[in-house]
Amino acid sequence: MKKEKPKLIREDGLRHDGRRPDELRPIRMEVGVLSNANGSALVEYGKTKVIAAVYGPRELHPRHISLPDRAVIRCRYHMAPFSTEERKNPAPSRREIELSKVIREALEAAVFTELYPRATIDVFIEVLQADGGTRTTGITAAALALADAGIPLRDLVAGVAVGKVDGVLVLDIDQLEDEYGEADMPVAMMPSLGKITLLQLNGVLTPEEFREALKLAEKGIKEIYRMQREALKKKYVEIKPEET
Amino acid sequence: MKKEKPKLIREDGLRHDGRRPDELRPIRMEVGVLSNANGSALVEYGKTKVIAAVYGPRELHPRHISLPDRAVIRCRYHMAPFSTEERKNPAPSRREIELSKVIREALEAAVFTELYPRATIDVFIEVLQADGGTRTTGITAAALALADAGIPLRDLVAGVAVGKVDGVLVLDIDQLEDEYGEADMPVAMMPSLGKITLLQLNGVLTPEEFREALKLAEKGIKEIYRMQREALKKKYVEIKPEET
Amino acid sequence: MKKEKPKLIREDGLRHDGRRPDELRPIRMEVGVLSNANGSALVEYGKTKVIAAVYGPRELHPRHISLPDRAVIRCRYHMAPFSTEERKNPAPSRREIELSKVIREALEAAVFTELYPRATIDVFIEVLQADGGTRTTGITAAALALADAGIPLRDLVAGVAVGKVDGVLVLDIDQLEDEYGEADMPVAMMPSLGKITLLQLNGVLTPEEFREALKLAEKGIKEIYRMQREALKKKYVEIKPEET
Amino acid sequence: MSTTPSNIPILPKLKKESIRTLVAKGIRIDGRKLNEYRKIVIEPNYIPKAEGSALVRMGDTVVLVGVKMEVGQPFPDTPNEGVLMVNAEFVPLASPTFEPGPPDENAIELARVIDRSLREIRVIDLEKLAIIPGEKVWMVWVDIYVLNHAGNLLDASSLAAMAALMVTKMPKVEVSEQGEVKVDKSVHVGSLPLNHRVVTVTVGKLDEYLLVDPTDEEELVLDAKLAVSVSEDGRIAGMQKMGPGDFTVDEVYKAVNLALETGKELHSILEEYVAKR
Amino acid sequence: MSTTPSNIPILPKLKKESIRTLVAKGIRIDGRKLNEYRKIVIEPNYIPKAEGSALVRMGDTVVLVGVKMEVGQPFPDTPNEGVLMVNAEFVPLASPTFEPGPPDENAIELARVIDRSLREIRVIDLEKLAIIPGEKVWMVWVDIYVLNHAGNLLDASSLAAMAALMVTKMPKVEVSEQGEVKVDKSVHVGSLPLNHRVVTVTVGKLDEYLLVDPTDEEELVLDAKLAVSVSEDGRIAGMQKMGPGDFTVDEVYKAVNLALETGKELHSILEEYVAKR
Amino acid sequence: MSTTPSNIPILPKLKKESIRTLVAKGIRIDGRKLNEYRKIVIEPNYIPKAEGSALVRMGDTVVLVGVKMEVGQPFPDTPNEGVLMVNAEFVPLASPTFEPGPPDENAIELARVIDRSLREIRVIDLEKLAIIPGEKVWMVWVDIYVLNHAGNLLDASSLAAMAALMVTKMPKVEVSEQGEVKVDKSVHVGSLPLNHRVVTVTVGKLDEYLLVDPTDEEELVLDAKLAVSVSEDGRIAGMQKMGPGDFTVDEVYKAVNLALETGKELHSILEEYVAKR
Repeated sequence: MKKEKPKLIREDGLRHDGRRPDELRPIRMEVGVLSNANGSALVEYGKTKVIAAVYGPRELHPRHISLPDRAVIRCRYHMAPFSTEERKNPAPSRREIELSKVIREALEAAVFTELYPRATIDVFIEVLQADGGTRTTGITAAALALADAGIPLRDLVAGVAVGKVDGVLVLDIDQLEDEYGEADMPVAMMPSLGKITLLQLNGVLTPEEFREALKLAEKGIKEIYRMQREALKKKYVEIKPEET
Repeated sequence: MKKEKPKLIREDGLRHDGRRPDELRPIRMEVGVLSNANGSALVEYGKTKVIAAVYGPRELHPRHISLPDRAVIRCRYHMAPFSTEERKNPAPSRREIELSKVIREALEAAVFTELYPRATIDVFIEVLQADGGTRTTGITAAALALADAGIPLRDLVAGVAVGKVDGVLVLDIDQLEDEYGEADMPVAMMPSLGKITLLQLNGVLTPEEFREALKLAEKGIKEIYRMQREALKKKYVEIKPEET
Repeated sequence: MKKEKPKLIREDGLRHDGRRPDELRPIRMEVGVLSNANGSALVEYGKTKVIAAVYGPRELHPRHISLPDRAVIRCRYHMAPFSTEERKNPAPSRREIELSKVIREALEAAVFTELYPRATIDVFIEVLQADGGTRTTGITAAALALADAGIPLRDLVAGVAVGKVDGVLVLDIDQLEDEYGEADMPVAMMPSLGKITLLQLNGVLTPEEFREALKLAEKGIKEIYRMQREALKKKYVEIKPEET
Repeated sequence: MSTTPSNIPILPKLKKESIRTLVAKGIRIDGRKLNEYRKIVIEPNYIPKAEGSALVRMGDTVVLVGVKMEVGQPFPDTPNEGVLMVNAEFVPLASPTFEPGPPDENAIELARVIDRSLREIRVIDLEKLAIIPGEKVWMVWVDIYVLNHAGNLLDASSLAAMAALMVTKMPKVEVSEQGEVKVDKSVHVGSLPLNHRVVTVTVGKLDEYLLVDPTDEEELVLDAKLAVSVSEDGRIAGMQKMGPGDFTVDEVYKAVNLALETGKELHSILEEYVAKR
Repeated sequence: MSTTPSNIPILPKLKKESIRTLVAKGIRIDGRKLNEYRKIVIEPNYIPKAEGSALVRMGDTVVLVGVKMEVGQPFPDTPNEGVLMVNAEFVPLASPTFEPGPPDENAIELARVIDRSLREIRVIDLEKLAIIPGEKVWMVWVDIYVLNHAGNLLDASSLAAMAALMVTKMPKVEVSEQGEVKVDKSVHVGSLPLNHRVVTVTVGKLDEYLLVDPTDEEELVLDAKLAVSVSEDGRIAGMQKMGPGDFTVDEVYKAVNLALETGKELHSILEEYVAKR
Repeated sequence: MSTTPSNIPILPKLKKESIRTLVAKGIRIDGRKLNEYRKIVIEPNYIPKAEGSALVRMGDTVVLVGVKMEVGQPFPDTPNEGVLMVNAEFVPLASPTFEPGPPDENAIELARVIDRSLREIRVIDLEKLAIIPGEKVWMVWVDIYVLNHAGNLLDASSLAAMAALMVTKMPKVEVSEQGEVKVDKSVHVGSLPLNHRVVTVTVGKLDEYLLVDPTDEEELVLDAKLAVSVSEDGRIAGMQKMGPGDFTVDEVYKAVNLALETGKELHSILEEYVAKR
């Protein structure tokens, strides 16, 4: 049965969990969490918890799917069966197949793939606990894992979802806001280059609202980017984006 | 629930749609309807509407399934999900797998495969609307597509189904006659060579009925063959069968 | 509905089918029963009926799964759809996948795989009628098929399941004893070498019971081994184990 | 997608030629006449735990068929009839050319040809297999299991299926007042009701010659095959042309006559089989 | 697992350069302007046996959409609403790069983007599609069938889906006193109830230029694409960035404006299409 | 079909030899004794949204287990009991040797060995998990997720499964008068009822030596392994011989004794773990 829609914006203008509309959830990042992968990171946006690992550059079999002038990126976004309210069948859903594609494309823009012809760089994203924004949390984690693997990047990639709930544009929506809101717009950028590598809109916005939402996303992404750099600094020296 | 069996042969000896027992449905053919395929054709037998495309001869991967002395034919008979009364799951059914095989064998006899060692000739048949006789309509369309692709043929292949309904042998049965009739016998031939390349019987016939049914099929196939040649002439010069 | 548990050990100490606790079912073996396979055998333990065939050593495709220094063993344990009480879906179940693995490992210890680098030895086990002990019957049959194929073995492999029913340890349990018993312990050995190549326990035993159960299994395996050698002698000369 | 087979074994050219030369003289490499089957042996009830079963040996070809009776739901358009399901497995044990995995196009074609030959003439009296009309009926699972492929799988499978159905017993079934169906497979209440018997005769064409019951080696040389299902009363209960070659109209007539004639012999074998039991 | 495509056709370097050079001058290799669609033809009711259908030709791209109405169960969280299902098949007949098999990531993405653009703005009035609330509702199956892939599949598919829905008829349905649902597809009782119309405009980025309706050749040169779904009242009903490249924020604004502008033209075409019928 | 693995990493011969030489002296390349586990850390409730969960680190091996409680139907032969389902995913993130796709034979074997060790001794009191007897029961989904494979996955997974079950909470459930079941996962009504605790100790054999808790490198050198599940009261709750080698009867006895002995230590760790909470 459809549960009744909860109030998403309170009388005082704050959100159901007490955040301001333009406020991120508490974010936690940790780089280099797995010993087997060449690079890895664990990222949490509130209760959303995602781990990413990168293997490669490594040889690709069968060879005929390799590229003569650059590496291919292989990317899998996958949800653990216990990550969702109801147990998720571990076989890849249509949603996971689509998200694996858009995440791959969001990361591909940042990787200097031409440095590794005929190789593959494999990005595995596992959603351990889902509470909204799993794809953007995954992109943020995957970018850290790529950097941790020592793969040269034009810039990091950071993502966040903006939503429209009870008519208000809000940053970094959680699952409740996604479920009962009017729009969900995940965005990923190479922040210091000012380039958008992922943009989806699930819902309806006026052109004006869209522009405002994109600005809100940019703001959130810049904050997340700062945290990414700190998380890497904790393990390494600071990453230097291509053109800043 | 089983619907009541309708009267298939009317008092006046004509069929439920007014045809004589030995009368084909209105048939429409168009060659070269798709720009990507090397050859293509759209064929309608009454409300049955089938499109066929041929790609090749082209290289075959993986190589170990190629043949050193001739081309392989790959053939797929497939029904669009909206082609049937109830939506059809687009995954290939056991019926479609069987029909792909018998259609491949029906066409293979006509193609000079020895001209293209190690290559593949791919035949794709899509049933867009099904109203009985889809496999024979598909063969007729596929033969046109092969000719349109410029692949040398011993002869065209044309097909039609003969049925037994209310005890009467009838030509080119439609879905209603198939569903409520006593027998369905699809036949395909290389008409000017007088050779049968597909023959199936789904139902029960006495030996005498069988002989009569085969004659009826031959008659229908010759008419369809004439239309095939006209359809090709419309686009090209007339096709010249090997031994006529 | 769960049927009521039948009495498995009668007042007189015998089992539901009249056997003593340490008594095997009637066992029948026949070697060389199929003309296509390089080796084959049919083995029955009571109503359990299993046929095994060996193909190879033969070439392995694709090559990249072959091994440079020895043969790979490929093994499939499979149940016929009519072998079980309720019809079994012929697609491999998780149980069949696990059993294929443990049976492969049970046989692999006995084969001189280093004699056939880059080759494969394929073992196919089909359960035709299942009444308990199918995996061990299958191993006994597969070992005969390997010998029949002329593949050098360190020793034959023979298997049997020991169970605990109504608190009593019993040899060669059948399906009823498996279903209602407290433990099922399949064991396979290279009997003259005294080596265990398969050991599973499904159920609960005290350490003492376990030791007793293993002794019972050894006893049964030796009897079965004797029958294996007779069955082979019937077709060939006696097999000579490596170190006896 | 159906693809011209490329994994078929290569028969030495010399052997091909000798098959061809002999056939032109009316004989076969194994000494048989063109219209002669290999030795046929039928073992009934090979799988006692199944409701019905039969093992057929046709020369070196071995096919086992098991019949399982299960309670299930009727098809919506035949609410008062039982359901027939025919499935064939070409397990890799039976031939070096068979691969593990779901049935391929050859196994599917074989199962569907047999299914149609049983279904269309109503070999099984499905109307007697309703338990609770519209809700619960008997499902008759006919599982064809090829154990050794030495040619002519279709005829051997068809014969094994018919032989298995002829010895199939009906399990006891009770319907409680609440409409619960309880099956007791250890008790039998008569035989599966049959209306007809059908056998399949596959006629091979080699050059201008026709022959029956080809071995696996002969099958590699044949131009095409025509399978004809023949009922005990001499009607044609199904047909299927197989293989990439062709038949003239006249050849088809001859092939059908040969099948009708030879079908009588297979029916005699079934008659003996049932009489012996 | 999503993998960088490696089977994409290779466009000669010279052709790539000429596409690029021309675009910098504001024109295309086929003579179109950057903001110009190829010729669009919509054939309604191409599949009369379906409840709705339309064939769209956009240049050489051909997409057929069929709509089937079936009775099914509602989703648990919307017990009183019909169900919309969107599926796309990229059948191998349509392009040498399409393989037989279940929908790949491109077909799934296309179907899901169209699904969301129809679902979120509630193009179909699903609340009117309950038959027995909580138990039986209409399922609207939108099946997208690509027949020839010459670029811009998403816009052509989206247009064909919308055009098919606009001519979809409701089959007659009766509920008996026992609650049995009986459908008669030969009788229609009005049209599928629609709230909105949505079209999708995909804007391609090549260097610093933006263009609409790319051909398949142009798609091989584009850096990235942004698909924008536009409702008849000028709102954005969905977006999807596609391809491995990127957009600056400013480029995104421009692309959205271009899409909103061009979307009006597509809505006019739909208006004409519906007026003609 | 099970195939001798061919994608296993190649360990340098020298390293193999040094593992072997050291073991003969009673020590390991990482300095441990033969009967010594690596450092074990258990983090309870790692996934707060699951009903139960635990992350186990055993050296560099990391396994996460989540337990989900869902309402489902009982098995027909145990109408009054809950249902236990154990599944293992070896996701490619965890090891360069893991491939995406459905569980392979190793993941299936691991899940089934753990399933049996939990099921046979009745670790979970399934009889207390009926909601409406015969109709609705609790399904306990134990999902094993390997995050880093550095050897001895079975023992780490078994420990994580047990630890997750020990902290699993029962969601609130209400049955309405019409028999509708309503679950509220935000409210907990006590813990999952457990009868026993089970741990698994895998003993590796290398030449004539036995050792516990092998690393991934050691696993490449072992002849065979014997996994023994040990209950808190010292009984054997399941066994599985793994790997292509063999054991003498005497070696099996020794291995079982080693497992029973070492199992006590793992039980102590579980005891500490539960006491700390």
